[in-house]
Amino acid sequence: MSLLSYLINGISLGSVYAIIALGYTMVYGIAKMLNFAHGDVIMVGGYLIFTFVSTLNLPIPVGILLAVVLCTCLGITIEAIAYRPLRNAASSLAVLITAIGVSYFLQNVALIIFGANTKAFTSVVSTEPIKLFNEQITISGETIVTIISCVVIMTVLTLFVNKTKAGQAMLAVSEDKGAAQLMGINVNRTISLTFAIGSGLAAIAGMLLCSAYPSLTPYTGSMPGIKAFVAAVFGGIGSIPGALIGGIVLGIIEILGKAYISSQLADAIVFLVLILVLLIKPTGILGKKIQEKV
Amino acid sequence: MALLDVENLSISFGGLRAVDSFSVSIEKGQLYGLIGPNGAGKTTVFNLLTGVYAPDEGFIRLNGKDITRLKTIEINKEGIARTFQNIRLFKELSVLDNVKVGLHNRYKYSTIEGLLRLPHYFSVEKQMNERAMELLKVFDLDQQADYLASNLPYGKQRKLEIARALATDPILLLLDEPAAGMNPNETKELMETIRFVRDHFDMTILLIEHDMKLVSGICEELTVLNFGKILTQGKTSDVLNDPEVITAYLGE
Amino acid sequence: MKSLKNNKNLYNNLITIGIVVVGYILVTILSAAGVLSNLLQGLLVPLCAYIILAVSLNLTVGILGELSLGHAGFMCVGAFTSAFFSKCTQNTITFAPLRFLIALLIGAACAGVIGFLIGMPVLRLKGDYLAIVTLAFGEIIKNIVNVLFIGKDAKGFHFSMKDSLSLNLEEGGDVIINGAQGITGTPKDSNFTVGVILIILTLLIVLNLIHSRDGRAIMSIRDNLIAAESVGIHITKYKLMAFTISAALAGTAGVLYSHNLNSLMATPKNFGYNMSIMILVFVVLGGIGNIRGSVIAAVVLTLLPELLRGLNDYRMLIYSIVLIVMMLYNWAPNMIAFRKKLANRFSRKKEVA
Amino acid sequence: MKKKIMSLCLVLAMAAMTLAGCGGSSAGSDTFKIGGIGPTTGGAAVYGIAVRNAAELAIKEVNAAGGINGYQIEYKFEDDELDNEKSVNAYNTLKDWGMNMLIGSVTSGCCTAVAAESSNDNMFQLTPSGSSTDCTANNDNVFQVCFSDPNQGIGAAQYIGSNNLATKVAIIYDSSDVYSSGIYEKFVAEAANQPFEVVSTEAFTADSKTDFSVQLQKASDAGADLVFLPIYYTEASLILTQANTMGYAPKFFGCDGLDGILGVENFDTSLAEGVMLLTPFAADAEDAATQKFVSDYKAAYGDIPNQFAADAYDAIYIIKAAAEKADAKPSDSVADLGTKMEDAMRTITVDGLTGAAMSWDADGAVNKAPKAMQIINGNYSLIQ
Repeated sequence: MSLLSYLINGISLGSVYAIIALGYTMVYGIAKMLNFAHGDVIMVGGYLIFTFVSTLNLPIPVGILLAVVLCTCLGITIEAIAYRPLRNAASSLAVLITAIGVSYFLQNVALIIFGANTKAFTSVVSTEPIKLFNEQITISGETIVTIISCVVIMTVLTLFVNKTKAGQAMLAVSEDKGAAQLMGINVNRTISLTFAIGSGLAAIAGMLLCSAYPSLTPYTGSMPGIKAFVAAVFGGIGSIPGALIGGIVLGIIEILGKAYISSQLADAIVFLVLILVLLIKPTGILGKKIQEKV
Repeated sequence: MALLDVENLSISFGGLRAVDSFSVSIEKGQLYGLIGPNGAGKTTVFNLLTGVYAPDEGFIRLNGKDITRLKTIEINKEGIARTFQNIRLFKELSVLDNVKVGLHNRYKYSTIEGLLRLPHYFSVEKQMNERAMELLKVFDLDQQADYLASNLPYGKQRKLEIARALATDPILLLLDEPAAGMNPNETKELMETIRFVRDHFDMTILLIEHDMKLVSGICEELTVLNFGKILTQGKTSDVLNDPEVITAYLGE
Repeated sequence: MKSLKNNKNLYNNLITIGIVVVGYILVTILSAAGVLSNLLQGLLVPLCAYIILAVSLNLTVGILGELSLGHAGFMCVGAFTSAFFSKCTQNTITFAPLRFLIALLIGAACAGVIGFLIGMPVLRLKGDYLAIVTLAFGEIIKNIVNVLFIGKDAKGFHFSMKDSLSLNLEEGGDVIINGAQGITGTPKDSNFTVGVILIILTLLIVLNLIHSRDGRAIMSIRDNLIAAESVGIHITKYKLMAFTISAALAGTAGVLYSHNLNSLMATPKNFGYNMSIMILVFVVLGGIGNIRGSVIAAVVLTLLPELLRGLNDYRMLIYSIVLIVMMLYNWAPNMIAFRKKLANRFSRKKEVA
Repeated sequence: MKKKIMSLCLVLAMAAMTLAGCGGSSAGSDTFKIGGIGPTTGGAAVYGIAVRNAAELAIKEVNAAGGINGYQIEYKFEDDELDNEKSVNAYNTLKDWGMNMLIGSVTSGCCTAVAAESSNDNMFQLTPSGSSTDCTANNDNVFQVCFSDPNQGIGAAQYIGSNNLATKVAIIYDSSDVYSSGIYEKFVAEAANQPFEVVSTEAFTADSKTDFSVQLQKASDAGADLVFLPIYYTEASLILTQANTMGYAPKFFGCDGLDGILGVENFDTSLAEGVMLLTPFAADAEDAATQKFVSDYKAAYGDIPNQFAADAYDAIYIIKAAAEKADAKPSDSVADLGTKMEDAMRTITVDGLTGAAMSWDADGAVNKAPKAMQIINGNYSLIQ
């Protein structure tokens, strides 16, 4: 019975990682950059919803909508100011470092505006928890909503990428920027759009993260951000279903590791499994194999 | 005994038989050409010969020694060096250093000697420099020894690749489209150089080329590949007049 | 022609080392004159450690061309093994320089060995995947150090991965590594002079390596792996060599760092991925593969947050903005073109004048 | 080349700026310069900011009332980002500023690192909240306002035992945190002498502190009727929320780190109902001094002060008492001032927000009575 409940806990933690990983993988897949600031956009999303819903008492859907819109704008702005000028830089590391700078920037802005005190996020989820086996096992409403959101977002993203013109443009850009440009695709606009979607997703992820784990500080996003990045790599970075699988698997490993091996070494266990997976399958669970043509 | 003896070499990629029963025999000192339309599997043959891919079937013998399925590095040590269709230079290294990397396994001193700059380091480095400059001179690159490889004009980059391959002291040199992207003058010059290399270094050369002027100008024998299979093999003049070859090249 | 090029290398290396030496002399004079602020005096040894870290990471990132996000892990190994040694032998080896020298060798060797062991399986991964695996290893090292308990009593050493109680120490026993509380009371054996000597040593090792047969092999792998293999370069061997040396040097920095701090703990801040990324920032800002740039960037970026202390709450905010601006200034293609244009106009004017 | 020269100039300019910092040390001999160190950015910022603000508040009061021995106090607080090395940097910066006495560092590890430096200078150092014994051990110049970790661990175990609060106890602690693991160890050691059994000990780390379901599940499976939480309130608030979700309702017992849990903005305080904590300070205490402090603090900084703030507030008044006893003057050299203050500290008795009749032993640890608080009706109330 406890194994089952650990598994359920693992899935609920994993679903939060998954929803963050979706944003990561989306941006990585198309813009080919590790957006270290993604976790912090999530934190901003959390604060925005907190402000709209808990402080300004706006209706929840309005608050979420506003947060998504603002995060989208934030994402586009960050991309235009900090990342775009470095797109053709001599090393792809340059933009990685700038992303780190943006991450520090967002954390410190939040620190100045909202202060360091923890804020308790009120869950925006009102779904009743499901109780199984004589109430021995509870699946919280947040978990249910997070998993459903994950699947919905994954499906919509996959459809969007495969079926719409803008999505096809994204795929083209992800394959070969230069060729896409020659085909008449506006690369800048496509990457902007990618960041817009990624950041909008971040707002939703922030909402779900903070609903499931309701403590909000300026550093809320950074550790889940890193974990989600790990999850994205785990699943095969760039692959949308991979992000979902990677997130869930990571959550389950973390919980089971804590439960059956050692709660002190939980992080080491997660990372060790990641390393093993990558050594066996160097591009993650669903990652495409890259073979350089000689 | 032939210098290079290849028998029934085959490899498939995902069901597609990229090279099918490829056999060839090249004598020492020969200038041998491998031609065929795009996608015929020529470069794949090179990759099989140099251990980039392991063949599904077949044998490769160099000087009578079985080198099938050896690793690239080992094959290079056995004496096969190559150039690449899409130039692969060490772009951030100087022209001289590109050749010195080629000399890596021929001139040695230990890491410690290098780190501590012991006398042996200086004497070996000096020998390496001299040898590298010698090679560069052959290709008329000695004046640009200090340039970054990526700053060389295209034609010279191709030459540098040959120089680097020669630096490994091979007995068989594989050239993958050495004249690609060159103008007629450069090509002519290149032909001279290839001949010179063969004579001066006592080299056996197998080359892939599309430029028929070059092929007919320097190759003594040819193999024509089409769809992974050998279409025909033999003396250059015979092969080039073979109607089948002409069809393969020009289409129906 | 030939000798000219060698001279140029030599000249360049001498400048890099010269900058360090001049810096050392300047600081020593100022310190003797008593005009050096306490802050700067306190910063000197950590600064040396960061310079070594930046230079050593540049060996992996710039020379080998592989992204590593776990460099702080190697520093952590060096710091803890050497501090452990020094704490244990504090009363047996009383001659501090000798103790430090042995600690240094132990720290560097342990970090090197760990680097080698990690490098063996992971160096065949590429790009971002390698980065994430090195990050993972760094975090594993930090996590393990945090639950490591080693004590010593009359019976010898005791070891536990749970807590200090499970060490079952006898009366009078001493907990040397106390989990998250780390090692307290490491003798302060490092100083600025030692730090500068280690910097110069690091520079010599890295620069000599670059301009040697092995260095060329390493750089050829960076520039074109397939071509390097085709001319007989043993890829794994040279990747491992660069990675191991880089790890050992990071271990050296760790030794320097730990022997300057009384209380050594493995926090996310000093040995987590944050630090690894910080070192990477030094390398990228200073120029990938540019050893001198690493030295300068390490100095600038270590001093910057300290100098911004006057800004109080806005300190880290300003720091992040400066970081972004510096990155754009140094790396954006448009910016570079603009600077070139400006420089051209400037120099032309000078010519006219 | 030009770029390199430019960056070189930049380095030199920066070095020069750092140098320039050292001018004013001898000038202000008519004021006491008190420095503070703690994390005001980064994950532990909440504690550093609380200390910074409360000490500032106390200093303003002291200055308004005529200062110490007739001398006004100047105050400067430096950020250490919760990093031992940065904490030492902060200490050196404050020395350049001309600091006479130090309040800090706020956290144990940083405090220990700084203490090693300050003991060389014999700088008087009073840490409001650095609770590890390493802070004070072998450092004559360092004193604590808060209880030391062993004190808290032992105290908590004894309190639970002597009041028969539970028979089966589970512990959830932060194995990557000095404070938490320090209390945990002493608690477990003392638990052997107490009439309860520790049935489950689970840890978490700084990198995995969002999900506590496993730790709670294990405590629940082991049948623990009390969960001991020697951790900070941010994580504790998550633990309480998650325990509630899974329908697990044991008693929760914590130490001073739990204080502040009711101050979490928007926190559903009903979740914390019945939580007990061993802390010397409660913002809701009825006494006039606490109420004045809380309302002043709130007016000035907008938050309800936590125990860190109270410790820091007390620290200033302790310094005042010791300095008056020692007849300290700003013109004393740092080392002389240190000696004077240290002697005085071992003789004085101070009443403060965090304890009545606080006195200090030879090691520098404080003697004061712990207070047990319970959260009842959304407020801290003193029990016993």
